[in-house]
Amino acid sequence: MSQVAVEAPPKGGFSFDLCRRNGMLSKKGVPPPSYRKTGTTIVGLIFQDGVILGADTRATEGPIVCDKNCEKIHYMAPNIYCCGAGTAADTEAVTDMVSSQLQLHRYHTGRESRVVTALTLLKSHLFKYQGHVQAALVLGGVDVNGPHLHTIYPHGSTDTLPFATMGSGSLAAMSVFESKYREGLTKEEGIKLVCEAICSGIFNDLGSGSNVDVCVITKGQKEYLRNHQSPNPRTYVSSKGFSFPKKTEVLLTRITPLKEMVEVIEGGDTMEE
Amino acid sequence: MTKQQANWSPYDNNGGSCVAIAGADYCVIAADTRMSSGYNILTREYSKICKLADKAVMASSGFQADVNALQKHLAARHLTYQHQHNKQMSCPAMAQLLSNTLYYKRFFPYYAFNVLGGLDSEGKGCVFTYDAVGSYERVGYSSQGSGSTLIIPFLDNQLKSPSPLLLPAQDAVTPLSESEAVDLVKTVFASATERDIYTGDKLEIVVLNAGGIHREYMELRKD
Amino acid sequence: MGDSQYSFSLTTFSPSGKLVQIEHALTAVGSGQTSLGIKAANGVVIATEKKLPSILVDETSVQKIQLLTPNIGVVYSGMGPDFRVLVRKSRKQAEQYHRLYKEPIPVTQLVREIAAVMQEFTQSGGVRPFGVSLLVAGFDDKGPQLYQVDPSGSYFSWKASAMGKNVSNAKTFLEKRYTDDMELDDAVHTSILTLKEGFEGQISSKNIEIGIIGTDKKFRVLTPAEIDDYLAEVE
Amino acid sequence: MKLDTSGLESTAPLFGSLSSGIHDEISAAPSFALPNTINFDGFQKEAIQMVKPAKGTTTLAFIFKEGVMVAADSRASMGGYISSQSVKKIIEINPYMLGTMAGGAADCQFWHRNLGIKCRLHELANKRRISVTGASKLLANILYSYRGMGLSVGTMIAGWDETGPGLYYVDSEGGRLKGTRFSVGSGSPYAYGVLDNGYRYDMSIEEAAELARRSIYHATFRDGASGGVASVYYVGPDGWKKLSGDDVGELHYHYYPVMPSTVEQEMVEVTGA
Amino acid sequence: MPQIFEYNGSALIAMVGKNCFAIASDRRLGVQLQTIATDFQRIYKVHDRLFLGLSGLATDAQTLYQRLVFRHKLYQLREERDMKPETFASLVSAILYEKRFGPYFCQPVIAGLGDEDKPFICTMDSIGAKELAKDFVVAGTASESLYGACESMFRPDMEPEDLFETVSQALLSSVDRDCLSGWGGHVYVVTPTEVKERILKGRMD
Amino acid sequence: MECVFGLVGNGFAIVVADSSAVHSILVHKSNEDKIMVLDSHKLIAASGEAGDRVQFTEYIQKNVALYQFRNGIPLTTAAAANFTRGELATALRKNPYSVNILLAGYDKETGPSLYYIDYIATLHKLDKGAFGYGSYFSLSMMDRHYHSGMSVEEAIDLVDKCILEIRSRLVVAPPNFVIKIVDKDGAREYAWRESVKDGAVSTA
Repeated sequence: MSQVAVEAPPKGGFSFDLCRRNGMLSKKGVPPPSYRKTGTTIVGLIFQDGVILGADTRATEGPIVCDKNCEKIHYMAPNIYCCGAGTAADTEAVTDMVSSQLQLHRYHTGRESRVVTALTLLKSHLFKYQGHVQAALVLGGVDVNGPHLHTIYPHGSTDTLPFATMGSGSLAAMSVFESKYREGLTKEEGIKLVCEAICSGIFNDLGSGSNVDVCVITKGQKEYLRNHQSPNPRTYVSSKGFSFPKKTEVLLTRITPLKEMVEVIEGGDTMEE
Repeated sequence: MTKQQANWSPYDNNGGSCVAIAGADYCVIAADTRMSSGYNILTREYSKICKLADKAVMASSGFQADVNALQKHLAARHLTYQHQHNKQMSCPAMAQLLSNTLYYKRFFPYYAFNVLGGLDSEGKGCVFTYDAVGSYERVGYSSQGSGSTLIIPFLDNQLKSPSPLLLPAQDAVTPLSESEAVDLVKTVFASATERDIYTGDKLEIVVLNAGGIHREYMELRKD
Repeated sequence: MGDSQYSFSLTTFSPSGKLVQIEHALTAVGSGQTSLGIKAANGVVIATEKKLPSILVDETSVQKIQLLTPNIGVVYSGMGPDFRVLVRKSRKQAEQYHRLYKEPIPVTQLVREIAAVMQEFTQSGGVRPFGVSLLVAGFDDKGPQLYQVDPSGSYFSWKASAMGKNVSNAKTFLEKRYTDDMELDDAVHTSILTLKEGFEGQISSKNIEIGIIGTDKKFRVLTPAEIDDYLAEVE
Repeated sequence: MKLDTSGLESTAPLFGSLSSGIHDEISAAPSFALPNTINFDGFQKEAIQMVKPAKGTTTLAFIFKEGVMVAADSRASMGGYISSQSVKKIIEINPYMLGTMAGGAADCQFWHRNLGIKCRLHELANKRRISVTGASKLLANILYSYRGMGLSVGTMIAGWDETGPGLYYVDSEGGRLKGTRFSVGSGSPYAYGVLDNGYRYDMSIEEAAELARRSIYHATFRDGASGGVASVYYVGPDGWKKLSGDDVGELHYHYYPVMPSTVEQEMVEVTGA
Repeated sequence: MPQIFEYNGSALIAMVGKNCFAIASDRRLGVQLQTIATDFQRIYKVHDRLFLGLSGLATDAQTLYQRLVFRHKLYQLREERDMKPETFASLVSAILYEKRFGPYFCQPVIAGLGDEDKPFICTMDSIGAKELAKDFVVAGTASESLYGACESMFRPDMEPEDLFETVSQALLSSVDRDCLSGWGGHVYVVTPTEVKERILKGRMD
Repeated sequence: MECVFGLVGNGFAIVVADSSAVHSILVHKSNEDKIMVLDSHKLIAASGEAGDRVQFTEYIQKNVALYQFRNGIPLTTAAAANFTRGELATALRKNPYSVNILLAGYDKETGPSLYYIDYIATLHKLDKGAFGYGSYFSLSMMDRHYHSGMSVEEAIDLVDKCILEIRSRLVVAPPNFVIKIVDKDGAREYAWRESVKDGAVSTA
């Protein structure tokens, strides 16, 4: 009956209290569960005035597509975005956490965040967990020192590159970059090349699919082109539609009318001194 | 040497889904044409459907090398049959042969999941569905392969007929017309392609009826 | 000063039922520079005077109005260093809320959190209360909001309020001028006029600060040029 | 490598040893292609796990005053997935003999088919029907010769011969039991519960059929791997006859009728367990 | 023993209609293949317009539900309002991710009506990776079948009764192909004016 | 092999447990009472590892008693079940108990009830439930013969049928069973079903 004390909202960080039990269960022969992955093709390149990031939008769980249109380009700061591949929850959580830290840092310093700051925060977190936080990232942004593009591996190692790919479709995408990338691309050329690389991942890698998301970051502005291309619409919808041969049989029905929402009267939040 | 052997696997899964629906006077057999291995697409134009006899068509998913061997074996057996009997094998006979062929590899199975569709001696559509070691059953419709778990519930919903085991027996003919059946097949494949990564590229539909065999294609998602 | 013998520990009540350390903290606020806030129909304005100890101080390096979240700003009267501690804590709190719920923290919640921190410092051992009062201005789903938080940890929602050195005059002025249907621009004018009351010396964009938030839900501190424009309008 | 099992044949081959090709399969013992591997057991296990043959069952049979009653469900499952809801688990070996199917579907089907051939050959050779004892022994011998190779069969041979009703249980370990009451499969303990309690030797055919059906129904209710149609066969002096085939989905509501209830206006507070 | 998610068996589905949503589950509580009960509650009401379904290991579902209700009540008391579905989803995600290295073996499905009666549905994996969908979400041991069935049956902008029929058909035809779930169905259809809860007649084998 | 089962009748609930204390191939004792009287109107039948079983049920018993001392009112059956589940779930994260529990009780307001709590702390209210290998036989038996509103005689008859089935079908079936009942008059032992008297087993 002392649970209430335990139930206080968390202070943050991971909780390991189920590990022991789960260990016991797995000793009984239950394999640990698989998590939702972003099979993924993610890319980034530097063009003449900034950085372009791109991603597909498929999330898989084993052979099943569980999300056809997910967002893999995460916001880090107004001038920095980050593509994530790997375990979906990890990429989501790690970028979220760092973007929060960057926000606080911006409040304190009153300056635009730098890409290297984000990079360092990300890699130190990932390194601390020795690859157990499974996030492979492509980080891009433009700051006072110009455009930057980095890749971060799950164990915390990083690269600084003019063009980069990550995820299961990285080879397919890289082949496009290797053959067509050159320095000083214009914005239009850059977007086109990124789309081509992502599409190559989408079509040639089964872990990647659906649509193309693009994010263009230039000095002082950014353009997030969600579903910039949708090359994979559903191919067939029956013109006739269909009916259900057998109607569902219901055993019990309960109806609860919803009362009109009562407005909460203001004033309860002040207090007497 | 021994150690290496223990790690070596003789099988791969090339994915893909097959569907067959039997009607009063037709049979529809369909499969996608993607062949993949892991996350790679090996080819987008691989037919999983094989004509075994005039009135028997087999669609197979699983390990295509095994499937290929199986098809060749069946073709050889069918040729012998033709020489001996001077006629084409009927679909139920082919079904029995397929079952035995699969079972003879009981200890080193063909990694192949087959559906056999065709017309029986009365010209009615028939579908036989198999597991990898030769257990088989005559059914009104069936699906095999990577997307089968996605396809079957909808087919159940649309086509569910009284079980053939019921007594007193109830009429169990699929009520759909040929075009409706083809339409249904297209719908289920479009749906399966949305969610199963191993199914896609192109749908190959083979329709068997009194007039013979007729093939058509439909594009599927390519991602 | 009969109570002073009971001020050795701030957690001890004086016989008259007061916590004298808190009273002292309020005194510190009362002697601080004047700040005020007005809630208009379509936004909130907070303003403060920024008197620097010497003309040699670079006035651009001092900013008394701070953002807590993009849609909440705060200003203080009293001790600057204490204010920074609170700002840091509340920004962190706001960011934590955001990470948990993925929605901006409502003004009331943030104010409650700040007040909770301030209250804790009136009851814990080995610490002293904060020597600041805060005016928190925000705009969320419930519309424009203005709160004042005192060193005791108590907080009120205000239509318009003032604190610091000139508090009574300013409040009287605001009471006279305030109307419910005031627009944001009028509120800025009123706030400048209120500051002008009893302002020592010439009011200019260099010695006052104004922060506003309108229906765009973006809090911002006015630039000296904008303040100059407003000052010109008021003249 | 081929496995020669002809030594175990109890009926002499009718065709000469010269015959080859298709005729082999009818008369001679089937021969199986074996993998060329040193670790046969390990390989076999892995291979079978990959192809996941169908299994999961409730079957039962019992002898009573009037003959033998045989009943089975009709579900085949692969892991959690139901691969078929209409498997014919009672195999008609000849007009006087039935076999049931539990374990690997292919193993049962194939060897029952094979047994059918052998019984017919026996009949042709000896001008009289094979006894249930003899048939079950034939099957047991075959299965015994394959012991340790991973066959999975749990079958009951029920029939009527010159000695009256006969019932044998045969499994892939080579076991063969004569008895009056058996149940085999994952749902068998449940079926036994109902069966043992309701069983009397002097039941009428109707009572026996109802008992068999009810036992199968209760097993399908509790056992996830059993379900579909409850088929009941009766073997009497004149051979077997299918008495009933009921969809247990409907049977449940037949035994426990539920009326669709009227709409309640106010919902009772839903309490979480 | 197969995957831990399959220990108790479950099937969950949420689908969006026109200004309404439906959330449905099966009713079986099993221990692997043995059926323990056929009146198990997998969908919980968070508040009038927000429902939570928990698939996976039943004990974790119960623990998680208790924690979530606790957190939601705390929020209600603190902020004097009901949680928006989006907010609730973020909360669930945060609570799940907290146990990244020792997860609850639970896959939640969240469905609710948000501002302006806009339906919201969401599912996540056991460590809180959110999946926001516009059409339908599924979870549980029958999830593959449910994906297939929903993908074929879903139509945009269904009216409540249509939605009910579609969800029920998808649920029943999918659990009929799953050993570990089924034994009836439980469907809630929520419109801005009422909650309609129905118990479905299903196969009991 | 352990067998615990129970059911709810008209105004009462019955739980039955085998009474063999087993270790490896040994039967230490065949009159071990595995059903604890939790308080005046509650029974807790447990199966699982011997140490865990005794420790955990006693822990619950004492805490339920403590609650009553502190607050002056007894816990309802539902509350006791939820408390047990909570404790089991919490313990699961540190030092798991390996016990399966059937909790039966009678409340003035709600009548008799039976709760199922397994070793990983899944809680569910049931009409009839069972644990252990005996569950395979007793569950279907109870499904077949159970109906709502059973009288005590009918219920005991059903229990006897289950015991008979377990004895005849289960390998190393426990010889003896204890039957306890809870109704408006309280929780108490109802009967023993013994095929081996412990005294008769001479310890030589």
